[in-house]
Amino acid sequence: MPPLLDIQDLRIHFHTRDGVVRAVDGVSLQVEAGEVAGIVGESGSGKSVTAASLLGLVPMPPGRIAGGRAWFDGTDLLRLTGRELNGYRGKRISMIFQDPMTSLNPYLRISTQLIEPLEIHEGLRGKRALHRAIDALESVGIADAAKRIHAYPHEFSGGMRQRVMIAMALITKPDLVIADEPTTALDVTVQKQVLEVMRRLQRETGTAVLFITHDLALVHEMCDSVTVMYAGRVVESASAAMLATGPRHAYTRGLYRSNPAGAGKGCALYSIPGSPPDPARLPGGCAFRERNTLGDADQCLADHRPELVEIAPGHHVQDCPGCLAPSQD
Amino acid sequence: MTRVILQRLLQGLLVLFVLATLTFFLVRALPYGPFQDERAVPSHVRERLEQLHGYDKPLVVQYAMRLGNLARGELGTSLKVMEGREVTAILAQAFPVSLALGLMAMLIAVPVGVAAGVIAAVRRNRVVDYAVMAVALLGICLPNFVIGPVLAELFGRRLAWFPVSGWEPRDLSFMILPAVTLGLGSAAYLSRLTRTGMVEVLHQDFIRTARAKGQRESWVVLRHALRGGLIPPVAYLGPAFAATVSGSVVVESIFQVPGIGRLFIKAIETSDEALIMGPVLIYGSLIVVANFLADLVQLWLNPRLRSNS
Amino acid sequence: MAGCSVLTGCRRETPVESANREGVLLVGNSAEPRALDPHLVTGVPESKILSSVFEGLVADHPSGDDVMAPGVAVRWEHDADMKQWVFHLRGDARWSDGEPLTAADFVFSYQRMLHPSLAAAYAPMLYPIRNAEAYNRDERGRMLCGMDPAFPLGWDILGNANFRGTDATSVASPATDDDDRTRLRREFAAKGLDRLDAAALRAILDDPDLFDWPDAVPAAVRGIVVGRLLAHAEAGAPDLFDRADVGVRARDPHTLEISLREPMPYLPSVVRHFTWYPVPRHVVLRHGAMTDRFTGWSEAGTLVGNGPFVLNTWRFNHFIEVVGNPRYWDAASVGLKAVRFHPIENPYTEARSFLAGQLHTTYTLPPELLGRMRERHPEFLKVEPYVGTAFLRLNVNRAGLDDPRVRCAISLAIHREDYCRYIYEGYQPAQGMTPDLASYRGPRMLRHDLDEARALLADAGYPGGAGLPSYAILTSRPHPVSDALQQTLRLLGLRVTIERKDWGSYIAAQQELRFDMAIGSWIGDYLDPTTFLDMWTRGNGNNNTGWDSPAYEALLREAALQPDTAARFATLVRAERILLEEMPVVPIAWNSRIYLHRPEVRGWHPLVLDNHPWKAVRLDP
Amino acid sequence: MTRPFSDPSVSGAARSGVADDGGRSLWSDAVSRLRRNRAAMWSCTFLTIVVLLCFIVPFFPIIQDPAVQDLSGRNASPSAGHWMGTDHLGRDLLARVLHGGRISILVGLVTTLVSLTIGVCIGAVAGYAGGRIDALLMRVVDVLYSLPFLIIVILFSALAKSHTERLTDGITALTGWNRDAVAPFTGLLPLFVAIGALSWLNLSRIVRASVQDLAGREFVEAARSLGLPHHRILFHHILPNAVGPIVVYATLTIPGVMLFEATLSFLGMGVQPPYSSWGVLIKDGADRMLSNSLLLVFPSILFVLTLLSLNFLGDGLRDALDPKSSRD
Repeated sequence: MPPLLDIQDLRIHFHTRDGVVRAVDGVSLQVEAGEVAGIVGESGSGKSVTAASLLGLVPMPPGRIAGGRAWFDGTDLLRLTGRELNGYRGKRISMIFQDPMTSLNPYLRISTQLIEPLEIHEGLRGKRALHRAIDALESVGIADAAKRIHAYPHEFSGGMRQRVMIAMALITKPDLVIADEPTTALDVTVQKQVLEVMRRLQRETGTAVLFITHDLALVHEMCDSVTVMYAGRVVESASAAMLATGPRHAYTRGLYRSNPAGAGKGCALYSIPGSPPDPARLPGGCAFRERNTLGDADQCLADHRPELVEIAPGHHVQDCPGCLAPSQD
Repeated sequence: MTRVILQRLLQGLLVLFVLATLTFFLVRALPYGPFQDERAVPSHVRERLEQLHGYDKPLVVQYAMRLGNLARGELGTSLKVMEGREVTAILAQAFPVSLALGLMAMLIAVPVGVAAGVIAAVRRNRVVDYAVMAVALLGICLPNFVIGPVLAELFGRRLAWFPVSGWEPRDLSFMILPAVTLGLGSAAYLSRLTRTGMVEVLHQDFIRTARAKGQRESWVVLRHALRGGLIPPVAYLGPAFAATVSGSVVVESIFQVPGIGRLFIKAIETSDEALIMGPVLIYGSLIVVANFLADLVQLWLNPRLRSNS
Repeated sequence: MAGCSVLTGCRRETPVESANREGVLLVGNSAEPRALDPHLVTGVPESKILSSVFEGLVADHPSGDDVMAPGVAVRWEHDADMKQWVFHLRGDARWSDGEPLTAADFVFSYQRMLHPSLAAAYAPMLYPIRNAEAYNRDERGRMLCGMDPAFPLGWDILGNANFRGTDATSVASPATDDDDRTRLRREFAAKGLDRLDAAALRAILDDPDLFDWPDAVPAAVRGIVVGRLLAHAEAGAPDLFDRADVGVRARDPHTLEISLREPMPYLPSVVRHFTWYPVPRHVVLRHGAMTDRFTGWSEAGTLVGNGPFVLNTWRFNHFIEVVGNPRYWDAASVGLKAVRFHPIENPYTEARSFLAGQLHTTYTLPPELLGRMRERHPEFLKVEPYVGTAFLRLNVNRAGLDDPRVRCAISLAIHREDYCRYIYEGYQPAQGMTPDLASYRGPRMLRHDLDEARALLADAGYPGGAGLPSYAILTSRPHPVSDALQQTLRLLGLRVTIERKDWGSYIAAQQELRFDMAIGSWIGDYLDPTTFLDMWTRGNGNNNTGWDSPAYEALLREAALQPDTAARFATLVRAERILLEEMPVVPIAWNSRIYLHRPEVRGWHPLVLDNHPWKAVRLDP
Repeated sequence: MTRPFSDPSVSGAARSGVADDGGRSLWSDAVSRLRRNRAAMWSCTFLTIVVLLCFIVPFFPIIQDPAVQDLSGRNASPSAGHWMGTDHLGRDLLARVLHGGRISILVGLVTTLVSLTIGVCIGAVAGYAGGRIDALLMRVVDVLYSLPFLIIVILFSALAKSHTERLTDGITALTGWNRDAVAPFTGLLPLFVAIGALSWLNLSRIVRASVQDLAGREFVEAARSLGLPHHRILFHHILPNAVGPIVVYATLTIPGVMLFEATLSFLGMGVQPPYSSWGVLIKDGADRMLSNSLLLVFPSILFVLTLLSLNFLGDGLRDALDPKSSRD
């Protein structure tokens, strides 16, 4: 059965005054129907741009699709016109954004914003649409939704607003929901509740989710498969379980090492030195060379870029010897 | 809500009081009295006139009498510009003209300004944007007493599309040139403010959310962005009306529009105190009302303000 | 407006074209009239409108300046020494509301105009009438005592008493007086007997010392004077019009007799001025007392007149429309259906409106546009001589300007032909103070000679202007003549600056002699040289030069007593010669009236007084 | 809060840029941004040229005396002798435009300074003090804000103008300078006072907003905890940070004030002869448009270009000093 979403060698470049920024530089990724696929990486690794480009939400200019395909249920999203893409947006694929405080229109009531997808895609109006919206609110756990639906966003807390975003995304029963760091802006306790709601609804509706985060713990909690991105490219991808037990790429291993939850009491915390390279001036060979302390930096490729290879069934990793070399200690 | 209205009413009265006092003493401080004339007015006649109009009483008494009359709504009689005529009668004929011109100017300025601003914001950094902004900048920098005569010369005399001066209440063609001259400055300001407001809003996250819902671009702009984008220009509506009202003083003299602006200038030249006081109070109350309306629209636009006001 | 809609913007019918069809004359009239009561206004724009709704004893002639056309009076005659005039009124004269117009209306009008409590600014225009001035200035002492033949003391002596009030500070007060008496004494002296109220008069009657009298007035006479004044005050200051025996009387409903204080052969020309128009007695009194100011009788809808037209609409600052008056005695010869006066102050806007087809005739034309109009639209341009002179007033009290030689040097330095070619475009170089009026030709004494001017200056002790202070030319609006004069006087070595003041301060500064030089002009009221010469007499409100010459005033008085016009003009020429030799005021140019005028307006001829009778005007495109 | 992804380049480049050549103060950062703004740079050069032309060149013989009249050479078209031709009195138009420019710019600058000082003080005190004082000051501003601005200024200048004579005498008596030196300034004083006294309203609101915002910041509490007196905190810590909006507003006030002076001159209430300003020249030009349109064209072009460049400079400064708010 072909995957629901099949991204092949996606390349998105931004033409700015400081030169061409290759934010997404050859990303391939598959999401099966009903699967929760995770994308993890530091900020600036291109994970959000990848997600946004699927729905054409990257402003062109300065952005430009430099190459690649994004097959979704048989059609390449990248080649659709604005009008055709609108048919998919909010109907077949919907998105949940990071900051609930700014993602809802402060000047419109919650009801209006919830009903809008129904108006656009199902031509529903008035009473019937309102009931669907109230049901959606109740499904995300908002008490006496019937009264509160007519309130304005500023009358809701951060957590409740994110629930509204979730309700809005699921109200048209899409096939795929892209969640771009949905809980990063929330404090921990509320984060738990929102993730709980997402997991419950995902199971009930069987919707595929593309979960984007920089928090490794979350990935393992939510996702079936994980793709690690660095400097606009995929460095490693595998099922969640495989990755947890045997990360091979130096960057992935570094991520796991620097996760505070994993470290025992009293021993020094490890963090990957330096910061990600400037996407406008990417190095020729392996992008992780300067920061590779867990592998063997000298062996990192310098002349050509490493490619993804399948070292085990369902487990791909960049074939850079330096990064694959085991750590000395 | 009523508390706000009451508070605004009080402030309005305070404004009118300040205006009345300021005008009274400023005019009285002018060195030449209203009773001088081109031909020498015999001294016994001037004494009689001063006695008749209470100019011989001490200043404070005159001021108190003046405030008393104003409180009762009597604006007094003009002493020079239209000697002996009740100011209320003069203004009754002149004020509707100025109001019509002012409203016509705003009717031209607001839609044109806002539309230009929205188009410029949507087509940001493209030819349309630069063109609109350049015209807007010109509109701000060109004084109305240059635009007026140029328009009059071009459209009035050469092309004879519109009359060059004068006024026919029911005939719109007389209003076009003065209203355009008067409204151009405000239209320019409004377009710049709308553009800034719209650009600001179009960058907000909820616009991206709206697009993610599959909403058509035109709806995204008009339904989602416009309400937020209008806040800066609406804040300017009050001062825009004030500028239009003040500007009418100049435009009315260029196009011979029989409004209170022209009356005001003539009254100043002859220190005709009652006829200065009338327009000043009218201008003042118009501006107080305009500011209040602008705030109401602001409240309607922005629910966040409504909840805590 | 008929014709295509505004949006398509195709060529619309201009107001002039539709007005031609309807027989309506569109007149640019400069300023919005302040009122339409002939007794309370002074401006030229008002006079234009008043001459359409009222008609005086004598009417203007469409083409002859000095032709006295019959008005309300069919004919008039005078006695040998031209002091007693009799006007025979038209039997069928009617007001526009049908009421008969009689001599009583004229007597009422002149009494109202002269009445002290009406405070009419233009009352002095009627001073030629016998005792008019005494009545207008409410000189009670003179009227109650001076004019009473049986009074024990002649006015020649009694008249020196302090009736009109003196400068309070100059009143000496004996040491013995306590504060109250000093204050009272000063107050009474400041007001003068004529203006004292009953209480003050009673106080003086009880304590004569409170008021200073000249010694020539015996105590008994003082008592009688104060007694009469007290009786008059206690009777509520009744009207003294009859007591003053003012020289105007209605012999019968259709015969008006006017007695003058001195012979005036040019009275018919003077009575054409709007201050001599009759006002409808019954309408004025219906709206209030005779002396109530601005009672609304002269508003649209209530104004009743006796002219060829009647007031129909008055929209402030927009237009005034007068329509034909069916009850006018000469209604048949009126060629227009209506006249519409547009108050357009800005001359450039007025020119633009005319060229855009919105006016038949304009009030004026900006000088800069004269050249262009001569090239482009000669058929519209009108340049006609006008009864006015532009001049430079000099303050003779100022150092340097007190010397006639310096003043004459200034006059010689001005090249009047150049000024008329570049600044006062269309005007005639002035050859004297009085322009050529009817048969009067003033002394031709003004010429340009820079060397003689410099010689005169040196002769006066200021070689090359050395020793003269710097002067300021006062002007009310930025007119190029002040810049030109600045440069001309600089050639003489005089340091001159320009000082512009707004209208009110400009007038006040001249009246209080707080200036060095001032740009000024004067428009004559009637067709006689005295309108230009009388003003330079001592104490005249429009003199403002601080100059006076007994010889000059003697000649004026002598001329006033000469019935024969030719002899009178000769005396006036001698008087003007003195004026131009002393040169307190430097005439620069004789006005021309420059305006735009459509050829289809007929019955409109050049007139020096520019008082075109509206009834003679026709429109045939 | 990460920046909306629409402009990813900024986060990467900016951070790395800062790291390598040591810290760059806010000012040098702003200046470099300003230098990149072509429109602002062109405006700067144009403004310096105009100021040089108006203030320095007239002292050199190449420009003729604006007061000299040549009645025969009236309304001459531009020629070698008169680059801009002559006006209706034969005076050299170029000289008059430059002299007029000097007064217009002078009026613009001085009046803006007057309104700046008043606006900044009242805004700062209101913003910093807060509470009743702030409420009171802002009510005053609201009341003044709804006055018919042009009307009051006309009254003010009519009054001040008629008393300048006494003022000039007073000053000459007091200081002993000769009258001709004092006259121009007292002549223009009513304009400075009239416009300046009423044009600080917007600025006071802007300053109040930024001071209020800054006053809430931690570094102010830190300063207060060190026991610094209020005025020191206000003028040494808060105001320098608020200088961004102030400078921006100042550059945008100058054109507004110059436009205002021109309107007053049009109504005959502004600059009085023998001094002239662009406003006076434009009015004369507009009146005489039928006979010689150049009288309107040249002063208008110079006046509008100056206003345009001031506006561009203002926008450029705002973008440079306050990048977040106006990224467009």
